[in-house]
Amino acid sequence: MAEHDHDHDHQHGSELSETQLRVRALETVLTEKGYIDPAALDAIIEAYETKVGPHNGARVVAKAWSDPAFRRDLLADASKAVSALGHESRVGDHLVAVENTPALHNMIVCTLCSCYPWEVLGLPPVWYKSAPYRSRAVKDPRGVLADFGVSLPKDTEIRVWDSTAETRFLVLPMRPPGTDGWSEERLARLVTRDSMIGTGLAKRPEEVA
Amino acid sequence: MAEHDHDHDHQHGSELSETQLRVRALETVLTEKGYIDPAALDAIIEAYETKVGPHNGARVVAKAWSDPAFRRDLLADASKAVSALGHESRVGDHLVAVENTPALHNMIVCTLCSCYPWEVLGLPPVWYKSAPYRSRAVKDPRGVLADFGVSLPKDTEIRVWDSTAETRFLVLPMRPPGTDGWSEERLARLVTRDSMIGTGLAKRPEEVA
Amino acid sequence: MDGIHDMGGMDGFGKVEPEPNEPPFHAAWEGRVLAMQRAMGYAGAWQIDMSRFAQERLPPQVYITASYYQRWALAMERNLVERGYADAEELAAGHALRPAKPLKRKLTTDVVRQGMTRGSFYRQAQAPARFKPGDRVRTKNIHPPTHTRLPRYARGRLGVVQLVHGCHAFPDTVAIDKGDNPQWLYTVVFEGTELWGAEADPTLKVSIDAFEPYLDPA
Amino acid sequence: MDGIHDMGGMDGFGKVEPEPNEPPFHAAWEGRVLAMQRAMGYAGAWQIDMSRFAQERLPPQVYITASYYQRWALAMERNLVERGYADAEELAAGHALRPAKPLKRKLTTDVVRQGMTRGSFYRQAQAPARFKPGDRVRTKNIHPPTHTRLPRYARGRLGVVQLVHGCHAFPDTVAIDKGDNPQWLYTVVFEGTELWGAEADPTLKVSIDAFEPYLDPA
Repeated sequence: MAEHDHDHDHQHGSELSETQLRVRALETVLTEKGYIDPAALDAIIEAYETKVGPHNGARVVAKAWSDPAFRRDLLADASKAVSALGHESRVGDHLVAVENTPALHNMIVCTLCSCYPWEVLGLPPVWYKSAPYRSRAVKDPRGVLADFGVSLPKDTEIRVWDSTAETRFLVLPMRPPGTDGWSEERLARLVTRDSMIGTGLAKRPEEVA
Repeated sequence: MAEHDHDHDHQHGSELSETQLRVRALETVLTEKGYIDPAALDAIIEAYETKVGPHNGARVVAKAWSDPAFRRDLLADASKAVSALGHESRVGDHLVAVENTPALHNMIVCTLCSCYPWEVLGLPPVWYKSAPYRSRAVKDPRGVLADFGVSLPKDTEIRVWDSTAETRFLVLPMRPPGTDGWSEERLARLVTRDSMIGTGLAKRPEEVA
Repeated sequence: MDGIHDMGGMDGFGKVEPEPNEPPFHAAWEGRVLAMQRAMGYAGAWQIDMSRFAQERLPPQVYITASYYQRWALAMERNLVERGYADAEELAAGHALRPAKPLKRKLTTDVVRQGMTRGSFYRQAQAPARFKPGDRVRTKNIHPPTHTRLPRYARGRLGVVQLVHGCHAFPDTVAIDKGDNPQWLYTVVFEGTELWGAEADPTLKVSIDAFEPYLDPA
Repeated sequence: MDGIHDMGGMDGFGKVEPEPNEPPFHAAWEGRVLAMQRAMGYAGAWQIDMSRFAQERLPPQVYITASYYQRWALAMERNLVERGYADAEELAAGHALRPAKPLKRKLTTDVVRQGMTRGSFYRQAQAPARFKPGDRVRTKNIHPPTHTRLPRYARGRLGVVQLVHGCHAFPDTVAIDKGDNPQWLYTVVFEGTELWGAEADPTLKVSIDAFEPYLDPA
């Protein structure tokens, strides 16, 4: 009856070995049935561990910061613009990029499950999938931002996009000042995962040395 | 991760000994602080185990079935009418009696916690306090009735009273046919707790032999 | 607050399961919890809405996996600590380690034996009632982060006043130590279809008891 | 269904806790679950909304205490059993005990290495779009007992169409094996005060992606 014993999201002890056994049983059944090939599972896991991650999105953002025509294309049709870049993990049909400005801050959530733009950001972090984020983002986004140490001007409009369909959203954060003339590669190092979800801002130049 | 391991309402094993220890610690602290007298706790428990129960409400219902003037008074001001009976556990100011008819069936719930007319019905049963009842009664009362084996005519109006304040509701069930001339004492044996909550009907004469 | 306690209309909890010949308590500690709660209420340690609010603030995972009396016990611990009647160290030790905070009275066996009457929630009206039976009202769409007795499923809904229950202490302020703030209380009836949409059971009507600040004329 | 999964606006879950340098997976089994889900989707065993609906039907106590990948695993077991790809006995035994049910294809390493593209949800429109950007709409107050993507907090609310995303497979029917039933999809924007009442953050706007059957003109 302890109040705080129930947060399994961060619990990796004995219960997980039960889960581990159960998942192993599941995989064995599916393999023996001929539904899946364990080697293909390995390849998927490898892709998410090594290829598909926020660096993909960061590259898109850095290009949008550097190339006005690409920025325009991205905001007009992100699926098309990003596909044209020839990404590792191809994006599907339903990517939408939304742009932060001094007057408007965008934040992405999926209250009903945990929809996330995997193709450009990789796997969602645990907090994105957690009940605190899913429940609060649409009601108290400034409180959520405070949990990330981010404080925005009182009069900035906060726009929360609840991903309730198959559309996926990518936030185009504001380009930090003091980055004139930077290459796309260098700019990409300023682009954090959280800045593309809207729970953070792009790094300042001094933060990346 | 078993799907059905989490229903603690019906779990009375080892976890309860932890709770038992914790509750004992609580009582010791409150007693040592001088806030409570354990003997008074014993007396409260004794009262709920022996004196205050649905037989109190059954007596009220049986009287309303037998005595038209009392029925009128009860429906006009249940607090006053029941207090005048000189009950074991006195009723407070906020009791309301609602009458079932062939056209209207009343059901009582408290969706926000588990408010219940303790003075006339005793302690609420576990199901009344359970999430299934609290969640479904206001939306699918006929489905709830089905769980109790009760089926009402398709055109009966179902009125669910959600006890969201300190008002407490007592359902006056319909008097079963075939009970003409019965004494109040005999009638009271037909009045079940559930019939006064609205999840049941009064018993038929043949059910009490 | 829009907590897990506000479960009216939620799907997925399964069937209602009555227990034949259910005993008053399923374990001795349940009775102790109930009786302690009664005794502390009699002593004036806190009011019922403070106890409800303490339950509502339990982590949702705890709220829906704990039993009813477990929730009461957890809420009591919270109120004891938050209101300075005991501290976490004492609860962990199972002994008083510090002087008591004075309470206005103490429940005795004699008082219990005389029959405990439920307290009255009537309060002196500060203004005439704004609504009368038959009036059409719309509940407000409010989402206070604190205790309220207007359930989510009945917010922003059109209903009709059926009963006027007099003027009562207002749970929304009582629960946060802002006083009785007396308010008129009404039974307001809604069509099932107003609450649950066109597919709802057409024979269903649901009422809540709504304090006047929850209501707008409609 | 009005399940615990529909948690937008619920209070009480506490702070968001980012984990510095979070790894892709916290245990090897998480990756296996993710990959199995992908492989079974590729094989055509079920569609994503069937998987979501299976999660939503988990007991609420399980839903909010299980981790994300635990929920996926539990939902996968449900879909396997309900759709006849495996039975409970096989899952318990950890071995196939009966012949397989045919699937349309099997995910191979080569396919993965070529880069898996996310499937398209565009479908042929059955009618012209009813709304255009700038149109005022009111979401319906619907409470289907089955899967829907209209969250509770955004039902019966006044909003404005911002984007038209084309015509998409309709999750409400897909999830219950009633087909794609293509519907126009819109981003609809609401003022925070429309959703959360007068006390809401005045700088807040929230949008959902709403299928046409969720919307009425306003």
